[in-house]
Amino acid sequence: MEAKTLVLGVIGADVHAVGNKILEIALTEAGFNVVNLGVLVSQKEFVEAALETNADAILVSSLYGHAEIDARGLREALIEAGIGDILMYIGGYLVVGNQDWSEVEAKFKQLGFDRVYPPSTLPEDFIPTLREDLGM
Amino acid sequence: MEAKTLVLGVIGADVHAVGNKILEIALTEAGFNVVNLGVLVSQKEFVEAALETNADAILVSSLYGHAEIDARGLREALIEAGIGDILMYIGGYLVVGNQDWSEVEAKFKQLGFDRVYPPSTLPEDFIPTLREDLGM
Amino acid sequence: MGERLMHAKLDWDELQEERQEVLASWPTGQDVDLEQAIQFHKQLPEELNFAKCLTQAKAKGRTLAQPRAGVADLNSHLELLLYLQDVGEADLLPTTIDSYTRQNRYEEAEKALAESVREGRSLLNGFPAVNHGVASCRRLVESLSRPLQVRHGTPDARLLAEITLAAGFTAFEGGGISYNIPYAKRVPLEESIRHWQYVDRLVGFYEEQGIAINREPFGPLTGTLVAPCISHSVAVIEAVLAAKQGVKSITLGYGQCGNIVQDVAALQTLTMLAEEYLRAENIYDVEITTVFHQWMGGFPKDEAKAYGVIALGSATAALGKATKVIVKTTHEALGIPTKEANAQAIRATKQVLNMLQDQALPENAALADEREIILQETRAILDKTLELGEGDWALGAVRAFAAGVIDVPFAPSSFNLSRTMPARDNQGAVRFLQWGNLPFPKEIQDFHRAKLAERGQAERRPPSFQMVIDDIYAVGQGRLVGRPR
Amino acid sequence: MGERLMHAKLDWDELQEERQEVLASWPTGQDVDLEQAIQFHKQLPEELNFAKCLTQAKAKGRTLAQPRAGVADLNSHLELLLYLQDVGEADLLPTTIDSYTRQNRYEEAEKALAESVREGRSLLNGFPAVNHGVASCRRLVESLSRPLQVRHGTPDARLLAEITLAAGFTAFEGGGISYNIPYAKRVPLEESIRHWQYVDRLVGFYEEQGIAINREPFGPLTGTLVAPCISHSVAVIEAVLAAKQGVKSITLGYGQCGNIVQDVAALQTLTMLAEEYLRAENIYDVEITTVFHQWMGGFPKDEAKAYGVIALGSATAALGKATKVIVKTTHEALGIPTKEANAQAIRATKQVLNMLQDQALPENAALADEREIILQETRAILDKTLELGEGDWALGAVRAFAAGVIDVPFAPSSFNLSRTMPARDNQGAVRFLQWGNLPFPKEIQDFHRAKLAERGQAERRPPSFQMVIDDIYAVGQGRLVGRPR
Ligand code: B12
Ligand code: B12
Repeated sequence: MEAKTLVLGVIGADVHAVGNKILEIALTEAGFNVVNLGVLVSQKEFVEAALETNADAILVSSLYGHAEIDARGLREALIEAGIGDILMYIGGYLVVGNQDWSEVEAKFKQLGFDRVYPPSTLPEDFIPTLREDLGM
Repeated sequence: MEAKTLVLGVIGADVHAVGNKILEIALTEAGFNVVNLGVLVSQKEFVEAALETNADAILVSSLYGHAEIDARGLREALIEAGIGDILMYIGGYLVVGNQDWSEVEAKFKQLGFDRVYPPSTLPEDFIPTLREDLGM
Repeated sequence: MGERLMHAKLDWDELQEERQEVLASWPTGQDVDLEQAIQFHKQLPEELNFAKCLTQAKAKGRTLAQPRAGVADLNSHLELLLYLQDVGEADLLPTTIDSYTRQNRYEEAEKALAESVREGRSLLNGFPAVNHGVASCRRLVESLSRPLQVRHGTPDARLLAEITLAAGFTAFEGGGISYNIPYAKRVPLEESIRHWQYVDRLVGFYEEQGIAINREPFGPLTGTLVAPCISHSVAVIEAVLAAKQGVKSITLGYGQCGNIVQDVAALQTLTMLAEEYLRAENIYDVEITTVFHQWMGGFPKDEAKAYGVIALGSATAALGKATKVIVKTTHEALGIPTKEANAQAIRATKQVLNMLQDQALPENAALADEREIILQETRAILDKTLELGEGDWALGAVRAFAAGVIDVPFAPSSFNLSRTMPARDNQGAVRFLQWGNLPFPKEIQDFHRAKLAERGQAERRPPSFQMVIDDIYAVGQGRLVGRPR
Repeated sequence: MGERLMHAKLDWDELQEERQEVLASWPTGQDVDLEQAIQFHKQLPEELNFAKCLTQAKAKGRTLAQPRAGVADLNSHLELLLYLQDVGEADLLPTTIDSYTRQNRYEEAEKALAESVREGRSLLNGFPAVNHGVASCRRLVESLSRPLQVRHGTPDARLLAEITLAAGFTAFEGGGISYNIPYAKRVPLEESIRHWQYVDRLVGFYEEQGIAINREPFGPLTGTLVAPCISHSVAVIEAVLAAKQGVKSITLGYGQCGNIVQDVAALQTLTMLAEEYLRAENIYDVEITTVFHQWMGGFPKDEAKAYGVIALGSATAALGKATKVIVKTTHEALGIPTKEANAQAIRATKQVLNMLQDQALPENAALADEREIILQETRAILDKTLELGEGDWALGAVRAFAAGVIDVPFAPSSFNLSRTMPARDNQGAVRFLQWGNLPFPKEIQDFHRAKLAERGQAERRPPSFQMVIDDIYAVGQGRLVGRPR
């Protein structure tokens, strides 16, 4: 079976680099083909990278609290680019402060994310689900 | 003016001695004639000491949580001894755990104490009131 | 009893008469069956044996965390301990005994227990183990996966020991001095020491049957500015007394004073001194471990500040490589803690212990000096004690207290001379403002005088009793040294 | 700009054109009036001057506590700071700037600010000071009774500095390296260093007018296993760069690594190295103070355990006699803290600082060895940097990063070579598994190899990248060294 391609990156003005590096390592070890855009990634960069690499999924990180602003419109931009049904996850500290998780999750599902992960999610916590969602 | 006499002691099976020693010092410095019974004082000892020394007030300490059992009936014993209207204070950690203070206060007023003081009461917090209550 | 107190192993057969009396003093005593108890202990897994857990921790250089906890009713008490084990991550478990039981007032405990059950809240400040009896206590041992210790403050703990050890408890706190002087007013030391020889002999009997039982003299005494030499003297005497009766696993305690160098020096010298004096008695087969008590004096009311005190104690315990640490809670200045507060304090403690698990306070000159002071002071006290006892530690202890050669500050006991007055020096170490009759050589006296003069100078006031009062309130008010405001 | 970067004092008159451009880059820039700002600063009482408070603390040997805090809206921000001052007992106050402002994205900040006010909750992770402007920022200074510092992470902070200093802030965090390498991806160092020369020159101008302003390079960098030699090298270079522009009060920072001896050695060598390299530049009139950052990596989620981490950092800061400590909170692993959590963490911190106020880690051999290692490593890096710069610190810094002579682990910047790999040794000190191009002499290389081999042996696995990953998660999982389970 061919390796699935993932686009990985930290969205917006966010520079938290450590989790991103660890995710790259863990996902590569898990057999994915990882296109890591690093930190400070704009919506445009996510869309272009997904198009160019014919990616199977986009994994968005946001640690610094601005995700609800930064991620607005990303699904729409993907639709516009013709890859509107690509699998899309988001994880990290998605809002400012410690808010009720079910509300946060609902907010980001609303924004078009297929799965939403809370802080401190370990690679082993979501990789099995990712495989499943990608039909692996 | 003649010095007022206070009977001081830690009631019941309670051995907390430090606050008792500090109270003795502070009250003596404040000009009272202090009869300190120390720790592990029974109701009987309180009544006898008050009678013998013709005391103006009884100051009961209880730190270890059993005051509601230990102090039951003390007012009645004083009445029986003919000094039922002696001024009587209690202070310390009066119940087990950290319970609502207004309930604790009510409980001990009910038991016949004129004033009830919460944990960490400093000498300067109650000595002025004590003077007032003794008409000094 | 009746015979004169002396430092000699009690004869087990001769003790049987006294044992029958003790067991008859409250109905639950009848259920003590030593043979059956030994059988029960024998089938307990190693992880449930307190002494063995301490041996392991000592070998690995780890510090274990143990809370205090006890409520009146059996089910509530079990629930509490399960919570501290599972949510609190405690390494070792306690059963704290209520204050009526500590004074052998089982009738009062019985009434308060009944009332507690009726009202659905604990009116007792601990678990009345004697009233509950062997079978109920054993339910605790069988339901928990950490070893259990009895923690109390009982001058005459003979019946309590009989019942809890028969139930399967594998550790028992206290001693003839440390559970008398801070915990009683009119109990003669002759009496309490003799009663604790009984307890130690009972433990010795279990040891003879191959059952390891840990014994722990109560280190912190009054918990209030107790200088290391005082608590070390009591600890060493109780260790020697216990070992004589056949005790093999002894944990010596010390309550945090607050100056890290003094505290670490105290932990280090505690083992050194105990081994030294045991060797002098030709005792070589006793394992000494240590317990560090997080700050035992008045606490800040603010829970956040209390966390600071707790964590600092944990750090000191780890840097001093104590075998275990007794955990306070953020409710210390509020009342007996809820189980949640208790569990939180254990977790905060464990985070610090774990982070410092591979670190110790590096050897240094200040530490060596402090050790030397403690060694000299303690040896002066102990040697004078043995001299007073004409070679007999039990008699020596009684006479030393009478003479003020050992003198515990702020103790309620009338058998304590109460002539010493401790105060902090300018670095927060506990020194003596007045040493009363402590048999200190001149250099040591000069040392204390100089240390307090130094503080006096820094504070522009002569060393005086006001410093002591300020020091007593200081930690509760957010600092260590009670400086003038 | 346009001219080549160099380590020389910017000419104030020549700078005016650039200043006008900067001030014109966002409408609020127009309100900066230096003359009026100087007047305002002149009438501020001493207790509101950050630099003076630090000088005093250093003289007394005290450690001050400072939180992080910032929300979008002015009134909420003021309320937050008042709370931290009054309920939190903070000695020094911050204003943490939001991440859009940090990237000069004032439009986005404006929108999020408006939305925050509408929704009644902060959608920004900090206070957008540029958007608020001089008058609003001044309201903070006028309403508080502790000095205020701007804390951010901005590669180009020229406008932010103009506005906040004009408003009466007396301290400004950041630097051309420390606010670029961990905080940006594609900003060339030439650019950020030049922009920070501007900020430092502006501070120098205030100093020329008799206004003391404190500057603080950001010590912890990526906050993740940053060995002292790396952060010290950056700190010293930024100190030298700042001093050249006329800065007189510099606070150098270091983020807790977790091994107490290494941490205290790091604090001690930080001042030694800065003074050494300033002297070499013939600069003698700069006051160096230090700031210790409580653990900057991933935190435990459990608040009780987080208290343990916070208190251990406080204890280390006090034992190392840092001039101030930056306080984390028990919400660190949950999100931006509530004001209550923030205040609690400051109070826990202060309890520890106060209790250790008269104590320091005693001098000892392990500490001296650790100092020696840090001194040798840092000097190797700094001397090579100056060599690469042909005597010019600014150029040297740019070239050193390009060559990997300075190399910050886990940095997002593409101008960082990223060839080093740190890992803890068997006592938890941060060492190098791979030192990339760090110009370490052979003995130092052998030292790191030996230290990691020792850990490998203890863990029965060869030193490898898995150790690094384990170490990154370790504190969050309740320990310091990421041992295999
Ligand atoms: C280290 C750190 C920093 C470093 C980062 C250095 C660098 N360039 O990488 C520095 C000091 C520079 C920094 C700066 C800031 N930080 Co910061 N930082 C942290 C800290 C302590 C650890 C982060 C980390 O490295 N963790 C270790 C890695 C391995 O874990 P991780 O990042 O969480 O990633 C894992 C998971 O989340 C998950 N994951 C991540 N992404 C995704 C995506 C998907 C799809 C999935 C399934 C999973 C997943 O997998 C990763 C691997 O296990 C956290 C708090 C904490 N966690 O304890 C705060 C934290 C993230 N920072 C925070 C903030 C606010 C900031 C600042 C704005 C400063 C401020 N106001 O305090 C700036 C932001 C600058 C910017 N523009 O981005 C906040 C965010 C708050 C919020 N959202 O409410 C936090 C939570 C701290 C706090 N409680 O205030 N920070
Ligand atoms: C030191 C101490 C001990 C020492 C006492 C040594 C001794 N013999 O004196 C030791 C270690 C032996 C000890 C034992 C026990 N203790 Co204790 N102890 C403390 C501690 C830490 C400090 C007490 C102290 O000395 N404070 C300093 C003095 C100056 O203050 P104070 O005693 O509060 O007295 C002042 C005021 O309260 C006030 N005051 C006192 N009486 C009165 C009376 C009046 C009329 C007024 C107006 C004011 C007033 O003025 C005093 C001077 O300022 C407190 C907790 C704390 N406060 O931090 C627990 C505490 C009092 N102990 C407690 C308990 C339960 C016990 C034990 C039962 C053991 C256990 N289960 O943990 C045993 C009891 C033994 C017995 N039979 O009494 C509990 C009581 C809990 C409750 N009521 O809910 C406390 C609160 C700890 C806790 N949170 O669990 N303890």
